[in-house]
Amino acid sequence: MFSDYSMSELGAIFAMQGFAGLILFSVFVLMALGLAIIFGQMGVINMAHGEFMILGAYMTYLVSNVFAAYLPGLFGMYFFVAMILAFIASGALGLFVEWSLIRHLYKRPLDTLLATWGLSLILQQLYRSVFGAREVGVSIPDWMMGSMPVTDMIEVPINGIFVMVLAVGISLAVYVMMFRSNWGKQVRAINQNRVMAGAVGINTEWTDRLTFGIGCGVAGVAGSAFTMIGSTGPTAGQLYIVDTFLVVVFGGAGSILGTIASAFSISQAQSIMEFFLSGSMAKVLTLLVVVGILMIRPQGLFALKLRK
Amino acid sequence: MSKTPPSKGPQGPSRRAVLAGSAALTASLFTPKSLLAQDFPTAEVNTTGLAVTDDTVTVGILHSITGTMAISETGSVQAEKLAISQINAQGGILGRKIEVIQEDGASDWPTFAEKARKLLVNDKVASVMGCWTSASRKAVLPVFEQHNGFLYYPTFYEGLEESPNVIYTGQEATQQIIAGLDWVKETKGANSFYLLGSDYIWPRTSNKIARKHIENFLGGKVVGEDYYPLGHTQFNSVINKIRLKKPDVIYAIVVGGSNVAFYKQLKAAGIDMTAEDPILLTISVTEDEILGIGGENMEGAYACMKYFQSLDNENNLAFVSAFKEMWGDDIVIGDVTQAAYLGPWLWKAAVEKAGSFDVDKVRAASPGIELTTAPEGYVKVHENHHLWSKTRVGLAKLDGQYDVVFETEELVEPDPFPEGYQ
Amino acid sequence: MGLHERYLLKVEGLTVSFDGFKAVNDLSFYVEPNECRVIIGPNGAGKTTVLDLICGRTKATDGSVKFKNQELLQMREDQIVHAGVGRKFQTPSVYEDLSVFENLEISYPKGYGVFGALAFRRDDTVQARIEEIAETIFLEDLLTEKAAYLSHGQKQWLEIGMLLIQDPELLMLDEPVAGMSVAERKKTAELLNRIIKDRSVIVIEHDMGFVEDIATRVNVLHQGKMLSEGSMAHVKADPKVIEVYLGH
Amino acid sequence: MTFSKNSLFTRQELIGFIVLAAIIFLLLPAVLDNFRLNLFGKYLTYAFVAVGLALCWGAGGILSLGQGVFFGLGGYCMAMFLKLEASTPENTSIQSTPGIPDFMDWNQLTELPFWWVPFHSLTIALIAVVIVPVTFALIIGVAMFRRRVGGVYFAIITQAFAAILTILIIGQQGFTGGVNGITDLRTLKGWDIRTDEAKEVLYFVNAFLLFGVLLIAQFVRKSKLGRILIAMRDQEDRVRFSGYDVASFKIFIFCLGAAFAGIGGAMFTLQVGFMSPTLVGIVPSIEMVIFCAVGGRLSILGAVYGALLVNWAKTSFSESFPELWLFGLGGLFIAVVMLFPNGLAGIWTEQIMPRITKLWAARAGAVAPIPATSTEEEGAI
Repeated sequence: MFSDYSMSELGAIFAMQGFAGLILFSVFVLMALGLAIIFGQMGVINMAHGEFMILGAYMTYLVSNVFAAYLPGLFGMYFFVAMILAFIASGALGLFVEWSLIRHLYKRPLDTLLATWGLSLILQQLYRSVFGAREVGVSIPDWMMGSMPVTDMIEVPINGIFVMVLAVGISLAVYVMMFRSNWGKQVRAINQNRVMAGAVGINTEWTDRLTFGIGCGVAGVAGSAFTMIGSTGPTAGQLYIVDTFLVVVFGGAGSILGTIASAFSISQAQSIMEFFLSGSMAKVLTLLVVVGILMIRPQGLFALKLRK
Repeated sequence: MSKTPPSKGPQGPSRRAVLAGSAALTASLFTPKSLLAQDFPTAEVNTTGLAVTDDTVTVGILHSITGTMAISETGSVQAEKLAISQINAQGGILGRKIEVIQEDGASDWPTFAEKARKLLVNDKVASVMGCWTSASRKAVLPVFEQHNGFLYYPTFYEGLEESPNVIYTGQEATQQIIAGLDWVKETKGANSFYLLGSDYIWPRTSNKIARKHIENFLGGKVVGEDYYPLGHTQFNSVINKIRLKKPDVIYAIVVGGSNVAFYKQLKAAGIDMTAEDPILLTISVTEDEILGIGGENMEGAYACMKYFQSLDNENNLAFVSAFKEMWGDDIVIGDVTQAAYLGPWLWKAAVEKAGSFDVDKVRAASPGIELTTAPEGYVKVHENHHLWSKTRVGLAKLDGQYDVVFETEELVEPDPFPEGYQ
Repeated sequence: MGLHERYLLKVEGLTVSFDGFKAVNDLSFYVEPNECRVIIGPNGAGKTTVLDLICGRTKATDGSVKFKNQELLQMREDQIVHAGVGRKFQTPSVYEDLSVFENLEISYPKGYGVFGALAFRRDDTVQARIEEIAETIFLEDLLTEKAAYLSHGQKQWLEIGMLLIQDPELLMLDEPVAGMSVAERKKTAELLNRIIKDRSVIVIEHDMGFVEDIATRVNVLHQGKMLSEGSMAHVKADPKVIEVYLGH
Repeated sequence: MTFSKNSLFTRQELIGFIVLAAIIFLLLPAVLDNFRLNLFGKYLTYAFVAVGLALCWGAGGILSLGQGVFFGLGGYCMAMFLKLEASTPENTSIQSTPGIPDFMDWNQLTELPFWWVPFHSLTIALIAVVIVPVTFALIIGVAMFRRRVGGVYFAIITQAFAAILTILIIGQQGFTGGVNGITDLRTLKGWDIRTDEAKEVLYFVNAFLLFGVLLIAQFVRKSKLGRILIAMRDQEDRVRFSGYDVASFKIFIFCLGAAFAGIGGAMFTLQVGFMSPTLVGIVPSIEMVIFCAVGGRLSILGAVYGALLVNWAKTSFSESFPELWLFGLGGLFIAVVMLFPNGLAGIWTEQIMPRITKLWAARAGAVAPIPATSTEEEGAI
């Protein structure tokens, strides 16, 4: 497989594939961070995660239309407004869902899976009724759609860089929130001992709701970013769900760092394999390797060994 | 084949209001034939117990309204309803108004089979306009053959099929592929091709035909061939490969949501299709898909199919304006939508030629049916139940429409089992 | 290594570490047949972990646990049970959705394999044995009751009964009287005194009066290490123990 | 409840079985036309999966989101045999290589892959319908349960398997028929499975098999193994320290569920006439869980009613309101979880049975009551 290429080409391949892998890595991180918060910290299996992402994408679509109609001069900047609104919309929906559904199901994690699956069906149909069955085209500001040549072989897409910067930014934000803020302390306290956390005066109910909301909000931002590289349609969210869960589980639920490490290893593996194999086989092999490793090491890459 | 005669005579179709505003349609182009129902007694035109009464005839529409395929199939449903309402406005078929029973295949092949059975067995519809994916057609095919139903199938597809119970109103693979490849070779001097597709039967079969044609007839070479799972959204790897192999043409048969991801990422990676280096030639992106992809991401690509909304002829102008009047000004019309529109008209012509709704007689009458009023221009039904049609190449513009840059001089003969391409 | 036939259980150099924290550190002790060994020590001393290590619930990092000269550390939990080691948990763990009868029946030492369980029949022997045990644990009138409806003490008894029915040679009890009312506690003491007679027992307990009642020997654990070992009187007099319990 | 009996049924359960048998064997064939009967036949094939899930999930607490894999494997085994029978050299004479399935020919295969060859034999195919899913389940089960992967993790990993198998089947279309599946199946040992009579016969075969499966499930549930499963769900450690190898019980029940699903898949192929990867993926796998949940996850009879009810609702709802049925289905998921966690079986035992008993008790003094009326209500569920 290597013999087809010269040494300098191979160098370029690895550079470019490494970069493609980094973009994929950022995509995985964005997808998985929200879920890592919700699933990892709260143990809630949110099967509607993809739909929360798509809500963010639709918000971006709406904002882009509003800007195109009323503020064409500022169109280049609309994306930032869109991301904030996407966070707010998905987050608000998350708060509502937590209040109406999830809080009744904390003791039955497998049931949250079913309930949120039902929710995802409803959201899909809702998007279809509101926005139509067809995909909507989100126009991206021109400055985001170009690329920067590095050498004559290697070009770097700007939206890829944007996604990467965003992934790093959100990871940092999540990190700061989880490990530096009062809320993060409360979340971790509840994760470790719910009863005790309640006893020492943490408002567990509100912290749960906020956590779920923030997780969904992050999903919304991810969805907003994905309008640059993917499609926005009622059922597009389903495409992400398996990958997302695998990334989180592979990283070791409960560990934000693990999620990032797992996103990194899966994306690099997939991207290298994609170059030498057909895309389908690369995907199958990646999934098989992940599942295989999970069978050998079910707790994932990063999990604390605890006294039972 | 069982043709169970109905026990209680023809059943009244459930009357569902699907046709609205048909009177307002501009049907002037389609010269109404003044056929009166009393000239065609029900007992004579319907000997097999179909849902035909003295003043109505029922047909089925079977597409996905829900699920992942709803995106694609919506346009077909709209086109079929438009055609039916126009036919009714002209007085229907053999003096009978068409009534429609619509069923949802829900993007699920067993459901398609189930609904097809319902339409044929319970509703006794005289014909069915429907299906979009090959998988759904394959699923309903045994049902149609068993119950002797008659299906008008609108999608361009891989060929390799020729059922007595189906009229294929879209192009089969060779019709769509060969003319486009010849064109890109002749006018652009293209020699090397990178074949790319979603991983399922249509892209794979189409690329197989393309490869044979490129290697055996054009003397060109295929420098890469790649498939990604349906719904895949990350194409940076294949874009890197393309950049490395430097083909003259990227031949892309990506479908669905993957399409959007592919073209956006292609553009973002700095491959400017308007520069034609490389040229992008696709057979899977109609105007419908561009809506989702965005005209700015598609500009400069070439598509090869039989119909584009921008076709400049009287039939098409009337069709487009009627379509917009019925379904709204924002709507776009793609190749499959137009092909779906042909279904009811072809059926009407065949029924009138046969003077009967009986499936066997309609089938016998079908080959040789000509339609001069088709938006794509003149079409004719071949012995093998596919259509003779012209193939065109369109250049995608910023506004999401195609400029037709090439059109075959003659109708291309359909060849679902092409010799030398197997 | 010489054969010490006089010991039923030999724990030597037992160590477990959780991410560097040694919950049990180089622990050794020996239990004789028909002995009642009590482990005491402050919270976090590693008492429960010792039991977990012996019964295979936690995998040891180092050391050896020999029961009748079989190395337990290599064995699966169920194999350890079959070897004759029974374990009662600190919080009562009974099957709440099943009746008292069914709870005991599941512990009946027959039909352990998948197909054995499928073929298992309730015959008269089984029934008689279950009724006998039920009487021992004061639950003979509640056999058809769902375990969920039992009181806390009754659940503890039921779990003890589930162990008794297997007739283990070594029984390990984790705080058997914790959380009981005074009356229940009394009954339990009586029950335990009866059942420890013909087997070896390791008990974790805080109630010193109770310990004095039943203990042959006492181990005092502190921070995963053996602080003191001997008769109750001996450990009570040990200055290190006094330091840990009463110091500061 | 008595504890001295080893009997397979309590009186109530026996009545439940008889009522279900009456519905499936008598009522449905009597009131439905051939088309609808065939539809219910298809629903009943999902009931196989749901019964397996009632054991795995309801009793054992193991939620698999990959039952579609086993359903699909069973279905594909059957479809491979039927496809080979349909692909005689005479039927396929227009192909470049006659005698192999059409999709292989389209993909330039020139001979039958070796692993297709055994499927010329009906006996081997029928054995494979059970053995292939069970082997697969065994591998997954041993790998996961021996390492004590359970609960949510198990669910997600089985879901990943569903995704992997779907991509594989679609990608390897030369061997599997790809996204179209294996279609155009015609005869079983020369017997045309497409005729109305055949469909009717297949319905009854299906129903008999389902009752066979129900009896096995009932036997398992009533055995000590059934009680161990429930015990495991509540207190896994206690079971382990009562001397049981917990993993082997989980593996067994998971394999049994896979076997049931495989049989269901094979019957699906026979009745519907094709098998395709859409039945293998994540969506159908989760839907199968909802059949079980609607029925009441503990109840094996409930699972059958759940499969019938949800599918019937899906069909009729999508006939009447095609654009709204996802709202209905989604709402059903949520309602079952939030309001009726024990599903139909729960409604029956908690709401309806007590009333009937009360009614019965009230009347017992006066007239000798006939409880037959109660059975009809269950049919109406």
